[in-house]
Amino acid sequence: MVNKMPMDASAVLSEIRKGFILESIKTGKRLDGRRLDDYREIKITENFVPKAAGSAMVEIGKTKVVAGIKVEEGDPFEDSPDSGVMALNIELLPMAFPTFESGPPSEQAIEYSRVVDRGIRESKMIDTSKLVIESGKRVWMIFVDIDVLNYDGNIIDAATLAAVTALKNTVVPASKIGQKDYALPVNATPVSVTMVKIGDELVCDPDLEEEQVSNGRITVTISEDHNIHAMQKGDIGEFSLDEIRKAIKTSSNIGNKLRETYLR
Amino acid sequence: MVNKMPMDASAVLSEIRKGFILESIKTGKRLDGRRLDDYREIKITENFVPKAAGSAMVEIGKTKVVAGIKVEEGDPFEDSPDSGVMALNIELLPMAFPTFESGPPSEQAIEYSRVVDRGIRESKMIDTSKLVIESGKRVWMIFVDIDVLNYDGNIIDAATLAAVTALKNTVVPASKIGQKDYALPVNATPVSVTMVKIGDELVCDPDLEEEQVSNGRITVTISEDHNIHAMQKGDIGEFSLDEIRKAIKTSSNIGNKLRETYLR
Amino acid sequence: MVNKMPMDASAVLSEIRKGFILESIKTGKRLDGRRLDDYREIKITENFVPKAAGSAMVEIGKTKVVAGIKVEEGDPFEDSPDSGVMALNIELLPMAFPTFESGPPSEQAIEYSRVVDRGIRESKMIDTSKLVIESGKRVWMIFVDIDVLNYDGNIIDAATLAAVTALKNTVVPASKIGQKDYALPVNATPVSVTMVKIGDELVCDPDLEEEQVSNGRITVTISEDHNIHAMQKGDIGEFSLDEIRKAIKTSSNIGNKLRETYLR
Amino acid sequence: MEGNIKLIRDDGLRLDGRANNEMRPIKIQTGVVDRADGSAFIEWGANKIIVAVYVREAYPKHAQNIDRAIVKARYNMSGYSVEERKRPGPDRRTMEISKVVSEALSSAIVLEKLPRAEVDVFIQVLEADAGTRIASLTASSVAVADAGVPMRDLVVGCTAGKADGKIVLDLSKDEDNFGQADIPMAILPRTGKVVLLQLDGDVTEEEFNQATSMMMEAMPRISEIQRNALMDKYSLEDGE
Amino acid sequence: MEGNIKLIRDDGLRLDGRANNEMRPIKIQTGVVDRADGSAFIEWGANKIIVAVYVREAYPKHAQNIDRAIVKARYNMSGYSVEERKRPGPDRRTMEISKVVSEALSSAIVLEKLPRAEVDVFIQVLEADAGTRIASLTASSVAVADAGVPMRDLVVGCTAGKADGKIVLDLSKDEDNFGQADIPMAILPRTGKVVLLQLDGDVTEEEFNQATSMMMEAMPRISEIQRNALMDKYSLEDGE
Amino acid sequence: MEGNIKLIRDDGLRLDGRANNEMRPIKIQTGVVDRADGSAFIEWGANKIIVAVYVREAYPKHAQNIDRAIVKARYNMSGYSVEERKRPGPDRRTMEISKVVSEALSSAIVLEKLPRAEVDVFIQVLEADAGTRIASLTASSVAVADAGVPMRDLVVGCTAGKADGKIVLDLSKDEDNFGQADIPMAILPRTGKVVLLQLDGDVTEEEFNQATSMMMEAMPRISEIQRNALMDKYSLEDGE
Repeated sequence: MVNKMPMDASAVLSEIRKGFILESIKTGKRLDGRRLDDYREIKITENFVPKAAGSAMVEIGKTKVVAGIKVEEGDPFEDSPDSGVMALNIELLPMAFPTFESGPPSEQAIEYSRVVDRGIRESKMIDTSKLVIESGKRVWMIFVDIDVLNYDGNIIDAATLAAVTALKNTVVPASKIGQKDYALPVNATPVSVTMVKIGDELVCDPDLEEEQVSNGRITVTISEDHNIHAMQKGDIGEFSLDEIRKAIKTSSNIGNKLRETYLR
Repeated sequence: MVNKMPMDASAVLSEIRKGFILESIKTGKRLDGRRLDDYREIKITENFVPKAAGSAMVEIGKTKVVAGIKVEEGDPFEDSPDSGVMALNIELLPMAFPTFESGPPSEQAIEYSRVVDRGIRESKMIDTSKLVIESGKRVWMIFVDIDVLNYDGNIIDAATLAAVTALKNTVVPASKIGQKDYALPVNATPVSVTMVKIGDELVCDPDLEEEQVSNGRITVTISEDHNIHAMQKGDIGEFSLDEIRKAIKTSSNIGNKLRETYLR
Repeated sequence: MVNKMPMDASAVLSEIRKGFILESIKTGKRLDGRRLDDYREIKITENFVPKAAGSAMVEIGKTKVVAGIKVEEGDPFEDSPDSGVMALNIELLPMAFPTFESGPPSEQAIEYSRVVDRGIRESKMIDTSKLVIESGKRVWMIFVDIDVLNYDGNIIDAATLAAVTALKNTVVPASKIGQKDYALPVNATPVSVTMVKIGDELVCDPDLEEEQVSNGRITVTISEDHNIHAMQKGDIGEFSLDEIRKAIKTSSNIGNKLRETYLR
Repeated sequence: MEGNIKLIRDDGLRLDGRANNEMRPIKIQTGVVDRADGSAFIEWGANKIIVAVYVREAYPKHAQNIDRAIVKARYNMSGYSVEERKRPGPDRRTMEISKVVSEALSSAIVLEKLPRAEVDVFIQVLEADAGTRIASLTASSVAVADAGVPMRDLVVGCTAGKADGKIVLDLSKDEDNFGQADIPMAILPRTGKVVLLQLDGDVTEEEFNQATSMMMEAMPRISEIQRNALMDKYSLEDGE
Repeated sequence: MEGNIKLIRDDGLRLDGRANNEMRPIKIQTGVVDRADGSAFIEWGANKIIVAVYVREAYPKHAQNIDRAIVKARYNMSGYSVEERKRPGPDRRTMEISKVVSEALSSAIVLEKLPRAEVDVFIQVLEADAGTRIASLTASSVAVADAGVPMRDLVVGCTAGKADGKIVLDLSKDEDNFGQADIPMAILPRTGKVVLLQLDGDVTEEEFNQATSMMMEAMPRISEIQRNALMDKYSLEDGE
Repeated sequence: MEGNIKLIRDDGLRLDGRANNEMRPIKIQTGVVDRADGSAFIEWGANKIIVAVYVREAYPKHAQNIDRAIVKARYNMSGYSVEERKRPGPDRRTMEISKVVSEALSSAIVLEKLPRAEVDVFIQVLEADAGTRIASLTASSVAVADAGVPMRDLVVGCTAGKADGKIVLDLSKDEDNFGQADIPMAILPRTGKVVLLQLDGDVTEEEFNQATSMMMEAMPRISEIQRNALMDKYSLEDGE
């Protein structure tokens, strides 16, 4: 048992398995039977952590994340005295994958966090103007912590879904300062759609094996206003402009479906 | 000289030496002639660092520690506005043992610190209510720093003795804020007694070699009210409930003697 | 290409090259034709970073550093309520030399920073009494950041020249607090002269190869008042008192010339 | 450990309605982290803790023990798991817990059967509500078994403490914050030997004995929940 | 990305007088860090960035890729490079930039030609004035070529964005701070393939297409500056 | 280094009653850290410093010098050693001191006699009262000799400085804080060669020469205390 390494640790897939994946995708089907733009089964458990101000567990296939929200009093930034503050952080917990390590966040964790953060921030999902306690002095700070418990690909979409769900059920604990608790004011519902390029195809919601054989990843985050609020090309690989335009269209379509199904 | 490793570095005792220790203890005697509940010679030098607010050097056999106290102004914790603050820290200095390293404290250093801290804190030795400068705003903070200079076993008891002695001779420098200096108000005199299990016996005040052959450590801290304020089972090993009860009785007896001899 | 190591990485000079350097210096000439107290060509670009409060790029031979100044509001130290604050930091950027590493500053970087800092601080170059915004509450803080971009010996002198030049063109942004911007008040122009001992000779402005064959380094910083404000013997090696006295005289002479040529 | 808050109601029950020797409800589930060699999820009162176990060759080589396994538990809290947001990363409290949990598990695992190995036990506290170290250890022991690591016994733990001057089992958050003592303990149930024991507060010898007896009585009930969790999995696997 | 500041003048030009599709001036110079295997200095508007490249065997051994090179770019800002003094060391923003720049360069370098190697790309931002990541990448690509590292193509980048509701090329600092979107992009000019792309803000699909077209038109001009920088060096070397 | 406090009394003596060229009392004792290969405890005025030396094979291998020893001194201050509580761990000042002390010791140790070795010199300042770096170095040199490490000579140091405009030997805390210059120096007494020298403040060339002469006169007295400390130990050992 000791020498047993998980099949996919250190991103080593056998050449044979790689071949299977590539061949299958050429035919428009994936090894698990999905079409190229199908998501795996998505399971959302709202209020998974009742003591948090808001929370959700999200599973996309075997990928499993928990988002929890804390709302605390704090100082506003000097250049935005009339605006609450959001800070978002993804932890790639060492339990989730053999090569994830304890300690300060890796470049990968930081990139994922910042992509998820941008989608939420730029869609103006949170109405930060309604989080001011005293102008220039005291505001509500929204801490969004997302823990990855099991890693089987596509963390960005799972984390975005979890964060957005958790924010939508978040309560601002204003009773602590002698006011009434109120639901976090939310203006938009951003959804990220992540695709990877395998051979010449764009494949939605990649699992870990698909990530390992892919050449480039692209995430597009769109809100119900149909506008693009975040994009990120990640990993080594390249896309044509046409592929990027196609990714935007896919994101728009799939994102809408995800929003209607999971985020009403 | 270069290749010379101290005999007991990396916890490697020869099997022969181990056998000697075990055989001897079966007969109720230890290699240095002590009985099972004897302490080594204890030497206490009070006010070893005159510039500190309080201090003591304590030697138990060859184990040598210095505790020094600093008393500084600071903010109270939000949930205890009428209470001063104590922070206690043990440094296992790299000079004290070949495998002790510079840098952030090891798990071992932190465990030792927290056990010593609990004994002092839970016995309510320091009357923190008398360390308030301005309620909710400004209190005295008691920093207890304990440096281990030479390691030959039983750091917890040496550190507790040193900290308690130093606190008993500590002066709060209230003249800095226009009041009169006063002796740190002290309500109790906790004493920790640490035992290890060797074979089927409980052995008090283990030296390093004894720690190395032992299976489990237990510390019991009792104050003059005869109540237990801290206990800690440490290291790999197991105790029966009977052994634990015996450890409490031993701690009560030995602790009383130590208090009367060294802490009046 | 992969295995190509820069000739002088990890301080390894061939014995033959070492011999050349030593032989040459015995004759009073250096491999590049300089006499023992000659500096390499010095090039100073003032205001290299226009957005900084002050800046300079300094090249001594192939050694290249940039100093930039930021002036920000901050709190005075408790024991000097009527004095602005200066903080100086040298970064040995990993781009400058194969063995320089990212991360917290090395002992070498810290020693260099502190020697440059002392020369500027002790010559009372900056009139910190004129940097007070509100006594005891608010002062100007002068951050001097010096980046080493390419390392070919004698960083201390290049950094001192860059910092002094940058400070002399620094503007305090007092308009930010409703007052008038003003030139940083400067009272002195310290110059550091660094020598190394090669064989029995003191050699000014060593390049990297000369540093590698030397036995000891000495820096003397003198201001236009002819007084010594900082000295530092560095690296493994030893100097006689006579050599030190000679180093002071050389520093006085050469330093004067440097000041007149480059720092008027 | 302050004592001026009423923790026992006039009817003799505790604030949450429990009797002195009554546990909170406990649920354990295995196989919750697909990627790991073994895993368990425990809900103990409002505590929610997930544990994943990886068994691998210790690295680097000089950190290996040539004749037995090393056990490294790492207790970690999610930012949202406690009242005030917890910053990521270990602190002094979590490092002490990691140490005592590692040592307790080491006493249960047959270390000699896994020379050169490292058994990594990752503990993530998603929601904390008093007693997390004991709940973590209880779940870890199930996760280690779920990983197929040879064990002499399943470590099981609980806490007792003193609230309003009375000894009570399985402290609630309020009892932990405002009571007079907290005593976490863990045993190997086959022999009754104690592998984890801590105490802080103020108790007499008699109170200590009362507390340990109360815990000893509760242990078999928790053991059963552990065993059921492991059996559920295998019966499910058989049934699939 | 706030939008209540006027960024387009009444005459339709931008605050700094540029037309919508007008770049700031760009200068690139190679051979500026004597010690390095390759280097470049770029001035792009008021941005001043220096890049040095070292090619070496990856260390330690187990970090090597036996069949190709690893590319590690490290984007670092000088304390004095920005409005408010930057503390030394990486932060989350600089770490993300380091990652996307490393990945973009990796797509351009013929990694298989340098098995076991590490290509270290040290980027130092001496003065920052919007668009530093793209300017860094554009200069890095020249510095890597200057080091003699085999490349399929010279990566070239620029940004477009939305200011006062209009799509504009090569955002200024004000447009970056007060505009509605920022889109940095980098391509391999021979194939037009995109190797870096980020977006944050608020744009429609049409606006995105307009922005990318504008950038695609600008790329050849920047590529030429890159090629001239490399040629200047070699013609100088020949002429010496 | 501010100068508006009176440091020389009307009778020409210093605030603590010493003459200009008078040292504070010094005591050195060896064999104070049982576990170490060598050790020394120095009391110099109110300074209390303990030094322990370990000699071992340098680790990891690639950090070894195949033809000589590496000397690593680490100067560390206890939390309670100074007026305001010192946080644990190195800072910029202590790192500089560690470096210059390491270099001074390296000049005294016959490095070639210990190829591949590392001489670790752990310096712990328990009480600080001006002149700790020199007191540390003076004690370190005794501790290294106590460890049996071959030395060309025992490094010895002291400080001089300028207080109230006068050159004085062995600065007190007040003279260090409020004087005009501080000059720590260390030599190898057999040759008189300088192995540590620092200066900060404001002195003329003449004042510098006066200070060094004063220190050179004091050195033999300190050397004797060092030698006596080493002899005490050996005579005691013989006498046992």
